[in-house]
Amino acid sequence: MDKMPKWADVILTPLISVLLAFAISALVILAIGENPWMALKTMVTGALGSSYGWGFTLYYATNFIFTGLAVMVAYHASLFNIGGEGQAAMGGLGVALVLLYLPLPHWLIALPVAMIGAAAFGAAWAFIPAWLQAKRGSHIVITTIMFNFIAAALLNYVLVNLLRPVGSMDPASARFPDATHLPKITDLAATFGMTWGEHTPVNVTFFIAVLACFLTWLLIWRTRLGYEIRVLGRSEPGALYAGISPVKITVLAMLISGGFAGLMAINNVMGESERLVLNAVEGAGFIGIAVALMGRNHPFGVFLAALLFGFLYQGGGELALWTSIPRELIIVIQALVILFTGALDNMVRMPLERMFLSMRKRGDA
Amino acid sequence: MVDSGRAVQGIDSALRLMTPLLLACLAGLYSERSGVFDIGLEGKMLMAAFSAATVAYLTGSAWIGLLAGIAGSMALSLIHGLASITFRGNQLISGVAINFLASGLTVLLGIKIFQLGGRTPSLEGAARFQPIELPLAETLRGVPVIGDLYSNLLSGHSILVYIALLLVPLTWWVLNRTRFGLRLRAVGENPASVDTAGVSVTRLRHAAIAICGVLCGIAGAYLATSLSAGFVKEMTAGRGFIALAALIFAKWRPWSALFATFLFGLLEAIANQYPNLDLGFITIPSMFMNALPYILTVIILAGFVGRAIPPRAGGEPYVKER
Amino acid sequence: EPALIYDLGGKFDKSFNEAAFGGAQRWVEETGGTYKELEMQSEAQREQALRRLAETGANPIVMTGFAFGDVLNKVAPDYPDVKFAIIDMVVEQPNVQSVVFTEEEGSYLAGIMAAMASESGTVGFIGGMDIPLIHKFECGYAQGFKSVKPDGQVLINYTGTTPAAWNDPVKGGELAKAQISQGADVVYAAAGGTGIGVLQAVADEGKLGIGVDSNQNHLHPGQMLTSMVKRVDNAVFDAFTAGDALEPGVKVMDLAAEGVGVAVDENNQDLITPEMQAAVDEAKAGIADGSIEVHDYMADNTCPVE
Amino acid sequence: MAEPAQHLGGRSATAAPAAIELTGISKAFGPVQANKDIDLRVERGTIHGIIGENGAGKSTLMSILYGFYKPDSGTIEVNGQPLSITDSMTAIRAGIGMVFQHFKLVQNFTVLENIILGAEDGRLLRPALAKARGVLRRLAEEYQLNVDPDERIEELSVGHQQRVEILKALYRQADILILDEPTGVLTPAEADHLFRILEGLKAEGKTIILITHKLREIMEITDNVSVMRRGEMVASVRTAETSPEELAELMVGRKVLLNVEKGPASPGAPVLEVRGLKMVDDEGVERLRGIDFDIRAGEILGIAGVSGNGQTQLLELLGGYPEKGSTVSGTIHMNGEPLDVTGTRSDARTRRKRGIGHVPEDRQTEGLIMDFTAWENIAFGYHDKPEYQRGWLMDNDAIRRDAQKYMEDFDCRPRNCHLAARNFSGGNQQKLVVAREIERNPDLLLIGQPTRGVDIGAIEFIHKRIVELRDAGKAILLVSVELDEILSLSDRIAVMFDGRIMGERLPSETTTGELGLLMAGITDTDRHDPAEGIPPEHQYVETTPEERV
Ligand SMILES: Nc1ncnc2c1ncn2[C@@H]1O[C@H](COP(=O)(O)OP(=O)(O)OP(=O)(O)O)[C@@H](O)[C@H]1O
Ligand SMILES: Nc1ncnc2c1ncn2[C@@H]1O[C@H](COP(=O)(O)OP(=O)(O)OP(=O)(O)O)[C@@H](O)[C@H]1O
Ligand SMILES: [Mg+2]
Ligand SMILES: [Mg+2]
Repeated sequence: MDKMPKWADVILTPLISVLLAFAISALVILAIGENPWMALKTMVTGALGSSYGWGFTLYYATNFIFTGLAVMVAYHASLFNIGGEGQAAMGGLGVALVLLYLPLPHWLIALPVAMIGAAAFGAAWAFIPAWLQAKRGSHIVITTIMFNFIAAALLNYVLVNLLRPVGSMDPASARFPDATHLPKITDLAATFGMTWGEHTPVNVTFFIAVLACFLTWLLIWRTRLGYEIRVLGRSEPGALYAGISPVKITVLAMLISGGFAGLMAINNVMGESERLVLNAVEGAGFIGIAVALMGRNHPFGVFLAALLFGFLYQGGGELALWTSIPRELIIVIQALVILFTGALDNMVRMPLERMFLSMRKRGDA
Repeated sequence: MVDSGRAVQGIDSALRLMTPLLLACLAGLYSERSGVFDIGLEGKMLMAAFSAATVAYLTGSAWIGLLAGIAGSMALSLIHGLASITFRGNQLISGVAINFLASGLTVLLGIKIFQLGGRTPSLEGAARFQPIELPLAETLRGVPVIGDLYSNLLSGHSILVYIALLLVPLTWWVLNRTRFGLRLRAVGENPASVDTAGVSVTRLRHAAIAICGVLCGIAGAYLATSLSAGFVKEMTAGRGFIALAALIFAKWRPWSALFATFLFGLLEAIANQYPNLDLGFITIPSMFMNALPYILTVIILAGFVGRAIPPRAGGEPYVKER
Repeated sequence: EPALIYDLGGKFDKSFNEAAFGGAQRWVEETGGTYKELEMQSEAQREQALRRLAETGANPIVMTGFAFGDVLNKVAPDYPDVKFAIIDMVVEQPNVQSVVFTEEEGSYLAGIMAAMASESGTVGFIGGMDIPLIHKFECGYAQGFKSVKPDGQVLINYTGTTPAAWNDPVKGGELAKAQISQGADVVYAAAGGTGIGVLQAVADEGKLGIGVDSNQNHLHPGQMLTSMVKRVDNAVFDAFTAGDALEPGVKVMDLAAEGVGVAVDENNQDLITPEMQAAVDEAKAGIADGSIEVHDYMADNTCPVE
Repeated sequence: MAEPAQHLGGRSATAAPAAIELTGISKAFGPVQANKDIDLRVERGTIHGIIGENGAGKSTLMSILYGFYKPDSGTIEVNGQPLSITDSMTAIRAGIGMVFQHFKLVQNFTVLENIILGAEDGRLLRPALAKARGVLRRLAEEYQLNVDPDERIEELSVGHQQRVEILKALYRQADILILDEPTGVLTPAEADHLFRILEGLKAEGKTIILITHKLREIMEITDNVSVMRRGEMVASVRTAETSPEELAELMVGRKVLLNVEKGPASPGAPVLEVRGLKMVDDEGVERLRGIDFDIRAGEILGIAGVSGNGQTQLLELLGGYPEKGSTVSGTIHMNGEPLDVTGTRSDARTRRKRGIGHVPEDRQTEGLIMDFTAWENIAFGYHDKPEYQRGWLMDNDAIRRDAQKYMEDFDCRPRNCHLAARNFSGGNQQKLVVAREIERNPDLLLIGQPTRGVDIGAIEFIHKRIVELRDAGKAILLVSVELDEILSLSDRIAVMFDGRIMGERLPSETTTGELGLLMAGITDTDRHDPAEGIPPEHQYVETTPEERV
């Protein structure tokens, strides 16, 4: 019954869209007087051309997977969680408190405990907007935006006044104990005698992120809770008819969402900086929105979109570091990719559909 | 503790701070009442701020700058319209993309033009909108109360502030008293009703989005050529999102938008005046005073504002044939 | 070939990154040499940037900002042959020069000038984010002010709690206006791009502003009392000039070393009365001989005059 | 309207030009061919019926005529003149008005605003509003089309909303009026009223095209009738020269039983006992004012009533989801055990566990999740059943197996459980819901408007299954605005008016006239009389509304 084969919709459309985005980006690069081919080469080799580049690409992707999943889960319940930024920041606080104040002898023990801390703090930060939405009808978009600002203020206060070691200029917590440092993938590779991605921040959290994608898929499409979340997202009267409590599901969905956003802290706070710094989230919460929407609210899509953004982030970083192209170019490229694959996708899809339809007609005839 | 002079100054400051919010909020109102969600207000304002400042600097005229600001914002509106109306794409994604685009392009172009790291040089004289004195402001200044209110508070703002304030009744009138307004509201509630009445849904929505572009353009120009004297990267600093919050807060109505944005402006002005609120037993640190407007917004929202029901067709592209 | 790494604020932050850039440019002009420069994009890149520069043979590598401290501690030992210089932070490694500025001293002088220029007895201070470094400025300023006008008042505001706090001239302007409405007639801005808005508003209102980091007196001639210059440019210039002979250890850029100071030029000399100049000179001498002790906020996270 | 030109091309010189002449209209939605090479001729001044199964393409054809969809091919002539209708404005200018199956009204606009939308003539609203008010008054007198011009649409009953749609068309001086399933949402009285209006319009020389699933209406009012099947026009005949049976066969392609075959009931023990049930909604309006009734095993209790008299609230309350913010009191017993009427254990999930199945009145927003696949919808409301769980996960295979089986049993077409619910026709959507609830074998089935908008083939089927369920000894509460349906399915009939049960009748001993009076709130003085005819086992304590207050 479909207008075109599924593979075309899933692969061809986004592919052409990305190509279009890059074509326009090339024009922008030309316009600012730089060489697009050289820029592309720098980006690709910088992000994907070596295990070193991959190490960074995957590190960023890990962040985006978590925030993307966060947005995605809420979106299935028809809740637009713009608060990933604040929730991830609070997740970082959770990680820092756990690692600084609990005696955790080994990373294998520290990891699950820190994960609980991260998820709990992220979820707690999502809880109030969720509860207000469910009980009082306060629009979750506003409250989550507000909670981003409030989280920033809280973190600013805690880091400057409570967690900062005396005499340190840096508004950051002390370093976490050595025992709690997560193994980098470099270290794992080394145990197998391989050299892979020396000095890159990607760490075991990446595997947790991949696992999270799979678990989220199970959650949304294979569990009762996921079913109920999706029902509520499609129709509130339907949920009531089926005996699903909108309050309960709204709160649960946001707790899971906030938990995922919080879990990002495992990667950037515990895995990379190994201490809590101000603005550790660096906008990953907002990129999560783009990742989830572009990933069509499917964990596999989120994974791919996160990789794409990881690539853009690292490739763009390389571009900014080693060429005279300003780092803002990469934001423009990101914007174009989001625009073409996410919002202008019909521009590509419609002619494709027509093409496949006429091909089928000819086949029938 | 709160003397009247300080109160006047607070409200005066609130007026200035609310103006970009109000303009952006009304911009969003037109767009969203027509059924097109717009989280790209921030980006459009930023783009407008940049183009207004750039052109004002190059021409030395704030008015030409304003036009350029409107043009810059309109260009992004056009993209939003193309994506979410013509090609029926996802309006939220398009908005996110526009925010990114503006954030990157402004700095990129700024560097290309001025080599100042994305800043524009400072604007002076006619390149900025200067405060204007309302008639009789000087004469009335001595008169108690009225003088305070009229001469100190109402008078002495840039022309754009008055434009923004006048846009509130104008918007109300357009929405409720004109053919365009009727159709605009209808297309946001049930586009099929407009379509079957023989009116083009697409054209109406494009028109609404264009108005949104104009208003965001004024908002951005106000930021860069009136409130401050030039463009600094990311200078909108989240005001587009606050305007969005105000829009929801105002339940998509113009007079309530005035109230909501004034409230936000006032809260910020108060936080500015009392950076460290000393309650006697405890001093609230600056971080929390800075976050006060946001905290109070949540409290007000939870306590006094009921469910906000968006325009029914909002966020959904109008598709006749699936 | 030396290298310079800017912190996240970027090269043109109207603050110390820009000052660092200025120093490097001066070095280029004077020596005709070339240098590498990098702008950070994310926290995770700090280590990447340091290592890549070190591996490509850059020497010395200068970085601006305390945020590099942690990473440098980790990276420096891996490249014993490379010299590093870090600004605003002490990193104790054999191949690292730590350049610290006594911002409190420079700000102290600015405070004296503000107090003497102020007719109302109330002056203002506007910082970007509420972080320790900015408190150093604030505290020195307040001490200088109180040393002249013990009963006067210093109004203090911080712009915000997100990185936007450094790039919000609109808010800066409003804060300045709020302080002015409370009587402030001299306002000191230590807030990066936000400061531009502060100084603009102060000039618009016909009051006096004090710039920071680089000499900002030219922004509003006649309306800028002075600028508290922090000679990051000198630090960078010196480091570049020293090349791989860069001396490790802590380098204190204080008043005596002309690391900090108040700028007087043709844009503001009309505002500087002889008494003011005398008071500043006296304070300078006092600080130099230890008879005046300017408290460093960082020593105990408190400020004696607040 | 310009007078049509009289040149008639090749047509017989005696015939006046047709109001509408469609030739070779085709329309495809992607791969779906909704209209295939359709010809249709509608004579001026007649009422022309169009019938066909769900999804036959009726609405599509009319939407093309109205300029809502663009045809892929074919030509349109209006009053003998070829016309290229590219948008609705062209159609309106040509004198065509259309009342859509799903109304195209702006819910939070007033009647007046809806009327003038698109016909404001002028940039400002004030003159248009004043003019419309006048025209409305005149139309109201002329056709008894009374509606309060300042009422908001969302406050109006569907019947009144439809009047607004008709007024919209008349306000635009429509000469040719298309009505797509207008009676689907009307009570018999309202439908009669509508037909009187249509007769009046016809008498004035206007042309009317009427789409309906009800053959009775076709026979009653139309002059000609066209039958569509699977996108094609299969027949066009004079109504006087055909019969319902013939039409039904043309439509479905097989013989259809137009009346329910049902043996006598053999009621058992009471399954549901409702006493003093009251409900006040969040605006303080009393929706149920003390309802008492019983339903026994093996009987169908039909509730008749004009919609908006509390039937919806009753069903939703029994189903476990009274309106948000409402307060409920009274008692309900299910198989002798009390059911919570408030609190967390009064929800729909608990009700289902207690053996209550529910086919809601509104299948599209409550009964189905339109974006879900058919198999996901088969588990809807039953997704927490143990047999659908496998450890922590749901056993989707088990659900799909059930779905496949139910769809076989209920002859849902297409027989593809992976298709989204929205891709099924209305009739088949309804079959999905009914299948899901009936196959669960509930002790009590609540069923609201089971056949609204469903074609006669599907109606026959659904009715048969309801009767089968009764014969299996289950209790059924049937709510419908279709008196025919109530009369032919129920074993007992209760009539609701204004939140009360006005009285009870046996179908064999009452008439539509009598029920109609009760539905209008007019009680007979001797209200206990009919009960004498009820066999003793059917009798229950009946109280008057006054006693219950
Ligand atoms: N907007 C649309 N987009 C895609 N397909 C559609 C659309 N509308 C109708 N269809 C398809 O066209 C076919 C004809 O639909 P149509 O609405 O004309 O049927 P109908 O005869 O009016 O049915 P009903 O009796 O249920 O009202 C349907 O089978 C459906 O699949
Ligand atoms: N937008 C659409 N996309 C796909 N199919 C559609 C669409 N709109 C309608 N249809 C299909 O067209 C047919 C008729 O649709 P229509 O809107 O007339 O509803 P219906 O079947 O009459 O239901 P109801 O009786 O509840 O109104 C159905 O098969 C329906 O599924
Ligand atoms: Mg139809
Ligand atoms: Mg139908």
